[in-house]
Amino acid sequence: AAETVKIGFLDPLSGPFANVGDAGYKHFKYAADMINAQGGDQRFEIVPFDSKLSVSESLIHLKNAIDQGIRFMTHGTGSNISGALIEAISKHNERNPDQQVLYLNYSAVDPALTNEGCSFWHFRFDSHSDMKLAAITDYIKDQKNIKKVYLINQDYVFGHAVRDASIAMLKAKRPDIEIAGDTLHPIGKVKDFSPYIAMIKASGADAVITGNFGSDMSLLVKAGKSAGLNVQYFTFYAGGIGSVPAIGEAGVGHVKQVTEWHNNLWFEENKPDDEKYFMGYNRKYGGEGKAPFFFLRIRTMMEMMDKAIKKAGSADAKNVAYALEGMTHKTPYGTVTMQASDHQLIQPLYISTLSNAGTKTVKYDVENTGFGWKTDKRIEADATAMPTTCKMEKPAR
Amino acid sequence: MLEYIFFSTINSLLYGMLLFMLSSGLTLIFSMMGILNFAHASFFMLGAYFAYQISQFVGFWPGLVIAPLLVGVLGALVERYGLRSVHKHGHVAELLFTVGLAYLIEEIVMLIWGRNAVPYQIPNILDFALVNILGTDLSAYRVFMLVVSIGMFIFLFLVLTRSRIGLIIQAALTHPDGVSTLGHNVPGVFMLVFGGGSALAGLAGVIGGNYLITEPSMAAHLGPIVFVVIVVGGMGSLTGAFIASLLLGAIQTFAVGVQVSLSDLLALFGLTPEPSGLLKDFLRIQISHTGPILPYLFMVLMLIFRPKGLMGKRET
Amino acid sequence: MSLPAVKLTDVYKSFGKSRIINRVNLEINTGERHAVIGPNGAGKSTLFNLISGFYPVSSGRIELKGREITNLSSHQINRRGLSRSFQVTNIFPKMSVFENIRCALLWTTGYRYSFWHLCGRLKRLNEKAEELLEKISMTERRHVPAGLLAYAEQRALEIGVTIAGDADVILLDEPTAGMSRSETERAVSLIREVTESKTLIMVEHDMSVVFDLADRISVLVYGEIITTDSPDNIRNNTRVQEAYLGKESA
Amino acid sequence: MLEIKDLHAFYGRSHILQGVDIHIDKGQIVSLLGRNGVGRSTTCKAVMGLVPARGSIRYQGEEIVGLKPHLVARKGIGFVPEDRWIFPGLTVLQNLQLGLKSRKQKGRWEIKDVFTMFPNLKIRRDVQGGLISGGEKQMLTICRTLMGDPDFIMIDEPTEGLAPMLVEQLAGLIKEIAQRGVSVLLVEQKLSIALKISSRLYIMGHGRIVFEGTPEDLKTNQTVRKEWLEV
Amino acid sequence: MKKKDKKGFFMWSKHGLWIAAMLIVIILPFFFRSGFSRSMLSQIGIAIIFALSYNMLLGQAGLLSFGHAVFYGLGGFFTIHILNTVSNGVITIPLELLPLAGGFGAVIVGLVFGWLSTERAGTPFALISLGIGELIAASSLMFPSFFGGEQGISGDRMTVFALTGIRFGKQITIYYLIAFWAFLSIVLMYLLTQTPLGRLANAVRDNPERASFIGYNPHWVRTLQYALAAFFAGIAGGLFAVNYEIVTAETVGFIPSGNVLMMTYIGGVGHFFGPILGAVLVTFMQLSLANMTHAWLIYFGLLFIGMVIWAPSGIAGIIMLHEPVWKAKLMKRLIPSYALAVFPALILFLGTVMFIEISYHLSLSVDPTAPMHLFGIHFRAQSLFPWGITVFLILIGFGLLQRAIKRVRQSWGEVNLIMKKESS
Ligand SMILES: Nc1ncnc2c1ncn2[C@@H]1O[C@H](COP(=O)(O)OP(=O)(O)OP(=O)(O)O)[C@@H](O)[C@H]1O
Ligand SMILES: Nc1ncnc2c1ncn2[C@@H]1O[C@H](COP(=O)(O)OP(=O)(O)OP(=O)(O)O)[C@@H](O)[C@H]1O
Ligand SMILES: [Mg+2]
Ligand SMILES: [Mg+2]
Repeated sequence: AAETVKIGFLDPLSGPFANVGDAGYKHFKYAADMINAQGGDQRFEIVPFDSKLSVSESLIHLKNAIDQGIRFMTHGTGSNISGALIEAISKHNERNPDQQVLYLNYSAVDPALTNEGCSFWHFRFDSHSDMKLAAITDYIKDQKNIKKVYLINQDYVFGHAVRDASIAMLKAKRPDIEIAGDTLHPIGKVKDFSPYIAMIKASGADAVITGNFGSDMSLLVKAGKSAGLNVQYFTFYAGGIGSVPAIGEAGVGHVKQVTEWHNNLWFEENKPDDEKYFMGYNRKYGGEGKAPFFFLRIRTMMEMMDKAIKKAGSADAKNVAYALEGMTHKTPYGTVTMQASDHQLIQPLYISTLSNAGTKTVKYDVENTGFGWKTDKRIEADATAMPTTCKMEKPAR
Repeated sequence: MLEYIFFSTINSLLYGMLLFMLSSGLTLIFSMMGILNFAHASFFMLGAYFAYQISQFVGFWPGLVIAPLLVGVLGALVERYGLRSVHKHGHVAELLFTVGLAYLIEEIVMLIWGRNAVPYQIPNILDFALVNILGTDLSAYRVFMLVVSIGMFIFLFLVLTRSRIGLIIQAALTHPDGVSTLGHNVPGVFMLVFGGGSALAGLAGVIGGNYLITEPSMAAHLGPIVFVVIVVGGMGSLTGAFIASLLLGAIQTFAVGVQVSLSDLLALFGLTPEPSGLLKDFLRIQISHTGPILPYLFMVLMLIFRPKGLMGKRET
Repeated sequence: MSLPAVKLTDVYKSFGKSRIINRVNLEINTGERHAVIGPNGAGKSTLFNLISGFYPVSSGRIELKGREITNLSSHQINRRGLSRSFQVTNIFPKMSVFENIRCALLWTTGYRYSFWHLCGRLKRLNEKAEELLEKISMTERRHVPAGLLAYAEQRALEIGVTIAGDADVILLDEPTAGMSRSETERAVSLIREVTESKTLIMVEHDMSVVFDLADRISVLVYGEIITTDSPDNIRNNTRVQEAYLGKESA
Repeated sequence: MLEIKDLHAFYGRSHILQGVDIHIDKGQIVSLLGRNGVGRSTTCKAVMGLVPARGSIRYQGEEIVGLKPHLVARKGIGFVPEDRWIFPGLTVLQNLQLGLKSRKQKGRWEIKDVFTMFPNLKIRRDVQGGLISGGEKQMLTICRTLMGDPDFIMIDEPTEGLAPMLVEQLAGLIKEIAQRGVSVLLVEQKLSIALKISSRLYIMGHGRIVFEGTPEDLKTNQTVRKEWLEV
Repeated sequence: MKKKDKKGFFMWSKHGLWIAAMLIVIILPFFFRSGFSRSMLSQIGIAIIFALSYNMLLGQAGLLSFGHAVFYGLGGFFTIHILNTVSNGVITIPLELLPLAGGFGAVIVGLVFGWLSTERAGTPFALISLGIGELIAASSLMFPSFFGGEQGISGDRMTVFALTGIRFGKQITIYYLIAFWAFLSIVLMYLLTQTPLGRLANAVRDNPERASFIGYNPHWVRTLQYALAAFFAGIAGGLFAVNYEIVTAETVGFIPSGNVLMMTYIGGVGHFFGPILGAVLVTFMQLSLANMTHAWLIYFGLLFIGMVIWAPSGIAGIIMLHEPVWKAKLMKRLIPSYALAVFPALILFLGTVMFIEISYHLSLSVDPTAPMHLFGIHFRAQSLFPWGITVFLILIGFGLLQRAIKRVRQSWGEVNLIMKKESS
């Protein structure tokens, strides 16, 4: 008989950030559908929980999930919640050895989670922000026309991390580059970025590195366009769900992102299988492309979980964790590895630029906007790996 | 440097007028009816979404007229069938009603237009650089926004000074029966004003929606700042709101350029403490980091030390 | 001679450009019942507002029982033993009659801002409140929220709240306005009773009440005291008749 | 001019007016007397449409029961409430201006007439209504209603809080109002004034009219006065 | 004599209520055994303290605050910092008493903010609280050493020694700790309403001007009341810290501030127990309604607006409306009309739920093309048929409800009449 493995999906499913959680949930469902459709006696079921982006509610829902016999939790939105989940799950597993739970992180990129804050019970399937930044600076290293870089970030931990790492990495990789400016601004409070644009303009920078997301990201680019600012934006989240429609034409040719996937990769690397996969998603869950496929890593994660449970021989959290450690997996775009030392997935990354879509080289657009991503550079998986400070306590097998 | 100051001045002016535009409808409603309308930003959002939808069919310009009218009618209906029955329970109840309304509008917007941002973009004819001064573009659309917000100011100014609507409502807040026995249709006037305020919010939405981002959370984003404007300006004073907008625009714009932190200041006096913990965070913060939250500080200080606001005639 | 209960020296008050109180000098003896009369808008209520600390004076000096109280805030003046009522009824509308009285007693009974005493357990306080209720004959209505009382009852409660703190100087501003004849008579006897051995200053337009109650009368016209005298002399004073009483009452 | 027939009014469950009949002719001053709480103010409010009422109120031949207050006012009925309803945030002048039904309205009274009648108001024209003295408020509320140029005016307890001299002046004003062709319904406590200026009197008791007649009738009728006016 | 008897009975019935409440609190976890429901109960306990403390401002002192969570959150942070200090062995405080750290920390901040913001009540106060709330929320991310940045500050309660010797690992133990503090706080807050300060808070709310003429400085009364409210909010925050072992910046933010306002208002500000009802209902709705439907915010918004329009005195207000009827033993006259109203109300409710769920399914669900199921029935949302039923239900429900409400009014009229006759 088929054995059902339940995965608890915890993310905002109502309220202003529901779009993010909603997209994640659909990806998981689709990935589960695809695995289940292959037959076999192992089936996945995704059980959604609404985190409402609140730590306390998330922790209550964690209990709720455990009550329902769920032993695998996945979550992506809100570093505050991921930190709390790691803590809570570690304590829970220690206090309740018979109900151990695994936390599968598909999107929270705070480097600490796989460094000083690492845990045996946590696996990250997204590259963390330092890795992404390393990719960006690797790219910048070869761009000789970039002479001055401006850093603009949100004034909180993630923004600080991006800023500090940018300074350090640029210094190491391109000592000749001048940091023309470095600004932090309160998160989500700026309505008009024109003053910041004026600063950037005055500094004479030709590139901007920003960890901004959401409206802080889109508004920045729009304000730049309206003042005729001509720079390259190196971003983490310009391709995030809903961002391209918000940025619109203002970003074309200026905005770059670092991701593990975008919807023209299959074309550039000639992987029609992948096209079939994500177009299937777009037809079923993507609302005719309005909320298209985005997270390749969710596919990767589900496939690796499938393998790991089979390998472990049971859906027991600890055994699955050991099975995941060090596992390699072939994705359409190369082999990825789950590092045993810190439970960080090592995967290839891409720098891409927002371009007009529908051309020969840029086949698909995103979210029906007419704009799509075009790869500038592929960074091989190995090159993205970073040293870790993780000292993991592992339970006895 | 000169260039920077020049542009910051222009930016602060433009930003100030944007703030004024966002808060003008609220100024009308708050100063006349005394209602802290938490749904104001929601009406603003509706204006943006309506304009987006209309522009899909007939283009931007008809939307500029139709969308605010629709929002105005909606506002009037809200007053007629909601607020009016709440009015007798006092300002707190009114305010809570608008809080609930804001919740509901956000959800309804998501139901209709989905959870993601809609691609509501600046119309093509206005999407060009009007002038290029010293290497920086001044986009035509920003100038257009400036013109409209000045128009709104003049319109409101005329309404407030040339009509007795303001007097009637102010009087009706204390003795509604007294006003009606003098022959004034109090409920009608309330409906008109609330509808008018909503329409102004809608207009701001049409114009601001594409300059900012039209998404379901835009209301929550803009909510508090509009209160700051009217409070700092002073209750019942349009000119106050106008000046406050410009002032807040200037504060925020110029703060961005001041990259001075407390520890820099101390260093000026030869002090270089190296504290840890909270104090370190405190010393680290530069004025430029705080720009967007300075208005709130300003508002709190204003309320504590000069509750009338800049130009207010009476206390809030 | 004992100190005057209230003494005003060269008191001026202006609102903007208009001078409302124009050099008022007034001494009110301890234990007397003093009425202030004058045409509408003469500044009687303003004078009360100055004495009770509701408005600051523009210049001049006010003393209460020999101690200066000029420009103290109203609660400070109240704590020194001066209490007032208002021309427009001014009570705690949502609280019961009993609570109104009890609250008014709290400061002088010494409980101040206490949050470690339970009102229900404070015997002395409750007894005092009961007594006072009895005095203003509202024991029956003790549980009624004050805002729902009939007009005359509210005025009585207003007086009750005013005298509750046991202040020895009491200011009443038109205590009988809006009352019918019979209610007025009842109110007068109440006032007479509760201000026994206290200093009373009152403003009133009802001449029968004034002549009935007052030991001395001051006439305030356009912010100036034109005369202070005994009721009989006031009645016959031609200037007063001209300025205030009119021919009929003369 | 005004004809009230079998008027009933309720506050919640309590039946305040239990069939009131009053009629007033053009240019007449009619007084409505009675003890505290018998329903005189309620009668005025019922006419104004401020309390829901049943029965018939015909004004110049037209049925006005159930009309909204502002429509009643626009028909030419003025009301001076006993609570005065001065708008505290507006200046004296603005209070007066609100009395005008439209900005351009011209009637029997103008603001400058008011200021000559009551010089106090002129001095205080820019002071907020909430700050002026009690007596000034009383003058203001009457004048504000006059600004609307009513053809029929109901004045509720106008002498409350007025100095004796002003009471006389007020009596004169009411007479003048009537002389300008405005009918007056005067609700008063002070019998002396009512007797002096009104052409007819009604006395109310327990929500009904218990006496109707001329001042002379009332002066001679001791029993009515005993039973319905004194305690 | 008679009077005394009555009072004695009253006292007993009052204490009886407290005792009954205590018993319920003790046995509740035996009925709710799952970790989820026990966590929910714990959260409800915290919410009750928080909501009651909020009502010390809104209900008792007439101060509408938009930033009460500042004290909730700060209380949490104080507690978790102390917890960590205790864990590190710098000081020793038993775990059971840690929430007090939150309370005392909050009281100090409360005195400062209270003094600054309560010079005037009404709108100025509301706006100052909004501003302070915004400021603290915005700066919480800028001061990572105290607020811990986005990650917040976490701790481990198991490392702190417990006075009672209990090991506070399992949720049930924490539940009882919270229940204890909640009970204590409820009693204390109730008693506070009976103190001179509590009474004066009411007086100042009703008429601050008059209060200053009976010797009180309204500003000071408000400040003290504000600080005391902050104290209890701080305790609630402290319990939060102990319960979740983590405190993040979101706890000082707008969402908990808004939530507590809603709880208190929905429960009813006019009665002491109102906020308790509100806290229970709203917390329950937020935690379990969200599991049933992702459209829960719509229901929540509708409920809230409905309450503001039709029941501004909250659930407690509705209940207390019936108190005199109950005492007069006249409930039986109301019940038939209520029973009659239940059916149309249900129909209307059903129709509304269908309307919302179908719209939601079509527009925001994971897979709009999939058949949807509601009340155990499966159907296709795209077809016209369910829409027809929905509209039909809403119209019928609405129409019938109108008539039923008329009936209810009528019976209320009769009841009032009888009560009036009896009293006079
Ligand atoms: N705050 C103020 N600002 C401006 N003018 C004021 C203020 N308060 C009072 N006045 C004016 O001062 C004058 C005196 O007012 P006050 O209330 O003292 O009169 P009063 O003698 O009590 O008269 P009444 O018998 O009519 O009550 C009035 O003309 C009033 O308009
Ligand atoms: N809003 C109200 N709700 C309930 N009862 C009311 C209300 N207003 C007045 N009443 C009652 O109606 C009755 C008549 O009131 P009304 O004001 O008409 O009396 P009045 O004859 O004008 O007396 P007064 O001398 O007090 O002005 C009184 O018994 C009063 O208690
Ligand atoms: Mg006076
Ligand atoms: Mg009356």
